[in-house]
Amino acid sequence: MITVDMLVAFIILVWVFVYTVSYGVWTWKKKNRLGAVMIFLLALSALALPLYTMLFRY
Amino acid sequence: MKRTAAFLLMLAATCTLLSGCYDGKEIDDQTYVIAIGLDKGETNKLRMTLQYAIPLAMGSSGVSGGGGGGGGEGESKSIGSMTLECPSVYSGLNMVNNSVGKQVNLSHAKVMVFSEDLAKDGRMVMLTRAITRGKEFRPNMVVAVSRGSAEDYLKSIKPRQEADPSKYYELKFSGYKYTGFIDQTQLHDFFIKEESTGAQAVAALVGVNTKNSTKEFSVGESSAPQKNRPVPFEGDYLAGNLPKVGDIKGEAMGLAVFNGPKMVGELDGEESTHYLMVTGKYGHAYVTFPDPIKKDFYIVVNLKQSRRPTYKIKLVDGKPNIKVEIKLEADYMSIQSGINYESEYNDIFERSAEKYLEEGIKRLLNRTSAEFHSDIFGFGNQYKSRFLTWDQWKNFQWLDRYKNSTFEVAVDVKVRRTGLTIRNAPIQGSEGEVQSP
Amino acid sequence: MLANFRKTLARLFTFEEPKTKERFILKETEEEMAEGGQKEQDKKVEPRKKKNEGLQLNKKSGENEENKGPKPDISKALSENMERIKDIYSIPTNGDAVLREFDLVVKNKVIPAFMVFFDGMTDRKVINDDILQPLMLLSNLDIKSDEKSIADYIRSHILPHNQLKEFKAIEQVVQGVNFGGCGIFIDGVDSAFVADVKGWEHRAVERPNTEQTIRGPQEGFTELLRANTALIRKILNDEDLIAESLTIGRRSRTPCSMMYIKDITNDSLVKEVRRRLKSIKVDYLFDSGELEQLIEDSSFLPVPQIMVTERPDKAASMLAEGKVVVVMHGSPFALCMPVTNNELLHSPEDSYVRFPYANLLRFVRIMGVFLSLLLPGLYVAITNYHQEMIPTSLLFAIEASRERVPFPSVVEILIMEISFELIREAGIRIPGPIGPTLGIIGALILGQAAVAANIVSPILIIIVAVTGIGSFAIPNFALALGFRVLRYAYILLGAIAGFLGITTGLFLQGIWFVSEKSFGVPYMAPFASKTAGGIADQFARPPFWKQEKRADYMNVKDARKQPHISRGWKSQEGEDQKEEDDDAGK
Amino acid sequence: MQESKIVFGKWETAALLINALNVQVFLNFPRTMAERGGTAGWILAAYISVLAFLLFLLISRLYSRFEGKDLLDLGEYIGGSAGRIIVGIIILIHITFIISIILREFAEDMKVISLPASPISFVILFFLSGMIAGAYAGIEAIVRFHAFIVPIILAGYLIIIGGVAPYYNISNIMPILGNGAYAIFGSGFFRISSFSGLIALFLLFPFIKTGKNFKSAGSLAIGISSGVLITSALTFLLVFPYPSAIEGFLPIFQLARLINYGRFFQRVESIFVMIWAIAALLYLSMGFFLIVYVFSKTFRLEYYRPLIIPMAIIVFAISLWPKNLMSAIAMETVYFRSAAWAVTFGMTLLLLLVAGAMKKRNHRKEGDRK
Repeated sequence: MITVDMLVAFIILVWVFVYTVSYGVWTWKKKNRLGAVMIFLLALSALALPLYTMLFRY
Repeated sequence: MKRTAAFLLMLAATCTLLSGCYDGKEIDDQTYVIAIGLDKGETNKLRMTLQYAIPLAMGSSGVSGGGGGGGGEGESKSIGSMTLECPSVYSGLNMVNNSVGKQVNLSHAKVMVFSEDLAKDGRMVMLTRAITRGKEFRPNMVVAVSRGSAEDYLKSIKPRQEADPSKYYELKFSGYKYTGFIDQTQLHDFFIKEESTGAQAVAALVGVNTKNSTKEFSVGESSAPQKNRPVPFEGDYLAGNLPKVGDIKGEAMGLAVFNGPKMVGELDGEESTHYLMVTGKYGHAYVTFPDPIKKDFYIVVNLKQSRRPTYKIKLVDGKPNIKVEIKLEADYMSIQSGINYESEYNDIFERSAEKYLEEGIKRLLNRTSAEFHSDIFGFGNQYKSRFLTWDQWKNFQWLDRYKNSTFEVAVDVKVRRTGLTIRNAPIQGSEGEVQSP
Repeated sequence: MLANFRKTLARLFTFEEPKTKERFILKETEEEMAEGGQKEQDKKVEPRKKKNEGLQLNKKSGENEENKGPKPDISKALSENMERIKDIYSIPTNGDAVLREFDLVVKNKVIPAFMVFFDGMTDRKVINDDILQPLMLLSNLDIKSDEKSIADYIRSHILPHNQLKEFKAIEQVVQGVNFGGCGIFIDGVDSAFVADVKGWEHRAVERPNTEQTIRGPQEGFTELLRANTALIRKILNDEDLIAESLTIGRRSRTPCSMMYIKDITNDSLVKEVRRRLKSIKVDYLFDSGELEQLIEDSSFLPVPQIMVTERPDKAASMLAEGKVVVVMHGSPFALCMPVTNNELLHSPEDSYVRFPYANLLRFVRIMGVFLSLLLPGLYVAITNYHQEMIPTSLLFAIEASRERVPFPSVVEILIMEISFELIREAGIRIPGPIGPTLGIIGALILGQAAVAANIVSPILIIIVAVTGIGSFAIPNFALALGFRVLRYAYILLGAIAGFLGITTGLFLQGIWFVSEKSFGVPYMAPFASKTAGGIADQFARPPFWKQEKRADYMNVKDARKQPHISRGWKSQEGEDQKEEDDDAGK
Repeated sequence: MQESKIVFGKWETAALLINALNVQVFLNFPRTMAERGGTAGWILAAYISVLAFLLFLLISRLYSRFEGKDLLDLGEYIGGSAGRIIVGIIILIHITFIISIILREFAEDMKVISLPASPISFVILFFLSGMIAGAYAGIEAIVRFHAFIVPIILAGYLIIIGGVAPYYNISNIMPILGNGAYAIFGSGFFRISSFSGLIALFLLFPFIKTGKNFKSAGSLAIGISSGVLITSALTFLLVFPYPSAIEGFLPIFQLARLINYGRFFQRVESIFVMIWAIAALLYLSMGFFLIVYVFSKTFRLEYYRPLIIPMAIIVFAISLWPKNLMSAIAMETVYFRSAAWAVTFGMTLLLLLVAGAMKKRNHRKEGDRK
């Protein structure tokens, strides 16, 4: 079941994801490949972990 | 900047969605229970009596109406009560909430009274253990055992001097500091002693005095006959037995003694005083002593505990031998015989008072070990320091050994002050000096 | 439009490299860096610093820029100048601009001249007696000397006025005239004189209105720049006190004075204040309140980062502590910077009364801050979440008094707080004679009637009243305003989550305040980023003779205010001497 | 990192560490001590304090040759980038889990104490907002705020343990050796994890600069916190006799509930809620900053601030993992309080020893070359 606050939370999550990825892209352009990859991972987990908790644990 | 602002906005949005002041409850949306009484139920496990305050009737603040004060004969409008039968305390609260408009809140409950039969079959201890989990029950709430039903006791309380009924309970149960007839047995203490391996619990004893006229008074109700006293002293009563009539029927006097989960006996007022002296919690009180020179006369002193008592415990043939030393101070309050105890016979009085107290205390100590098998004084906790590890102590089984204990008591009484009188002059009459009869 | 929108969207969602700004940090002075101690002799060794031009008090704003000012553009032809002046001041239309033509005789030559000034801003008598009269009459006298130019001759012989300046640029003349000067143009001279004949109406020195003390000087600043600087100088009497002149405002050219004590104040601080003041580009400035907002570090921090004072003695003591004071023409409030949160709680009276009482005052004030900030929030939190905390009798009293009130306690307290703010605001705006009636209305309507009508509970009136009193106990008006704003946040937080909400609020506020700086000094200075003597000297107050050092966080050049033994009579004379020597030798 | 210009003094560092080490007192440190040591829980606390102090002395001696270097720099010294990244990831995982679990525990405690009807995520959000604000403001603000607040927290703590003085009963801590010498001095050794908060010091060395400050701040912090830890265990055991002591949850709260002086001054435990909420906020924001800082330093990122929000979301999600309060407590006590020493002390010592040996060898090589 999707409620309004879940929707808001989802929007925030997507926003944070996009923002973090853009920081990763910026880092990539600065020739810090490893750092960029780690930021992408971070962004992914910041999206996936709460979604997992939201959808399956509760 | 824009981004931060937008993020904050979003966060605020989630917060408002999430929030809603989940726990906020207005004071005036709740009713505050000040005393809880628990009895054995007829149709269910428990019969619970809740006594709650009705602040509007207290006539406080500038609020008009309510009327306060006035009230009918013997009726106090500032408290209401409700009795119901329920399977457990919390389910009972739920049931009460169906009829009381405001939500019941226990965080200001001052006293919890259990009926004697609940205490005797061990249910009381189970119940107290169960409720300590709840945050609303305060650890310094007083736990008391009622002789007879707790419901009757709570219904008999109609405080009229106190605008705020909770004050009645608070003052009454801290009164042991100047009466010595009960102990302020807080839930925390009770609970800890129940689980302790070196002490057993007591609880204050309360009761309802049913006498309606002075004609109903009788010596037989007191414990004086067992103590071979022609006339009962002030401490020779249990709650509910006092020869007294008046507005306030509820009384608190004496202690209920527990052995493990079960209540095994009662101590009367005098024994409670002795209990307090042995444990060192005795404050000060008026105590009556028989006159050592002239029989049938009494000397009343204001007795104080000057130092904490000391204990010497040793093991004789596996049996504990316990030596208690108690130091007391006294001020003369009244000397009926007119003998000059202040100056000439002070020593005589002191020795006789010491002997009198020693006998009483020894009687109490023997009673606890032989009759109750219950170390309510916590001698075990004193003896604990002889052991190095917990397992050794536990295997020693103190509580089991206590019933074989022998006791020695040494009381030291020192008269310090004599009140306003420093010596008695004889009374003059037509026959010259009148010797006291 | 669409592109713009996309750009905004992109900025919202993506990372941008932040622009790194170097934050100004108050650096330690060289001596302090080299060695902790401070030398008493510094004063004598001083002039290693670059020469300061601002030494004289009576120095006009224009002079500073005289050398590098605009090119000389005053023509030798008087008519040309007159045309330009008329053009600049729109003379026939402009009623208060006076242009007076006259002739003067120099060395038997009749020279036409004119003067321009604003009626009302100038002193008529001075113009008549000291300018017009000598020019028109005395110029006939035979003077035995042979000056080369007429201008020099006039300046050195004819005009007996004490403040006379000569400008080559018409712009500077106009400035002088705008500021109450009298411009004199003479035919054949390619420069003009500006005589200072200011004579506008102004308030005399009065008692300070907003910061009253029982003990201590009773003078307050006025709207005149020079009077204000003089009031400060009168107290300090120190030749090292510098009053640097600056003008702010592209159109208003408001004169300001930046004051500091040369051998106490940290140079980098002076430089930073000067930099900020000079960089300001606005048209007009009306009060130092506007100037404050232009130079403060953070506009969003609810509490002031610059101390505003109406008292010359306070400003002087700030200077003596090594701070910079900016006085602006037209404002009776001087700005002292930097300032810490703690110092805003100090009142000048703290130093004037004896120390036990001063400490009591300080303590009471801290209580005032806590009450005004937290009390309503705590009330809401306790009554909604932590009822067990209230003593039982009080609880029942509150319950009884709230029983007939229809609102939740948050709404109740907001109603009262807002009406209290209304009374306060109305009380300031209300015309003088009916002022007292407002008090009656407030007390009667809100105190009595609201309770009688069961709109609020009586206990709440007490809460709001105590809060109000608490906020009045804060000596700095702006600080009290800041806390008044924050109070509402605490009410809401207390209503949402009780003590947890309030604690989170305190934490956020703390982190915020702690990370702020006022002119390079940490805002919570003596406590957060702990400095020596924070509690003893700054928070509490030791006896006056024990206040030996200036605040550590100011990084002043001369840390010592007084020698270790400041009361000579207490010790033997010889010892005294020795002590001083020791200090010097350190 | 532009932050490395920031230097803070001895007291600030010590305050940070004091809070980091003592925050567990508000959770269940006294209870775990009682559980392990029985009536001698306080001796156990004293024992691990002494051990921690000795270990710290050893570490600070070894550290003297690497002044101003944190663990990541040491890792880099030993194994280049790879070394730094390995060390960084270990520390990251360690701190992230500790912070998440402690966040959950504090939120659960708060919920039990004063907000029983609120959902747990609502309570966590309050703490999370503090953490985010703290990390945004940076280590300088966090440290300064510590210097300001820690004395207040200590004062509040002293009021609690002083306020329950009427309930003290010396016989409660008898028999003196409690669960026996082995339980205290043998298996009790691993309780040294209680001092695992010291890792903050090893990570913040670049901000402290001098080895002298490092040593004195560390010693001061260990001194004061061992005082607090010992008194907390001692007071708790003095008031609650041994078998009852291990029943209760939130020991210090239980103590605060008992405080009563007269009819007026009682039931004040809610005031102390403020003290431990602010201690928790300080600790969490410090730990959270470390997470973000270590992440950005490990991967040589230029800015750490963009990482705050995603990292906060991750911490939030992890903190919701434990199914209930009991499993959160179990995770804290079992995993981290008994294994955390391996990271704080074990890894640090290992790194220092290897780096020291390498330095010596390099030195000798250089000498040979000469």
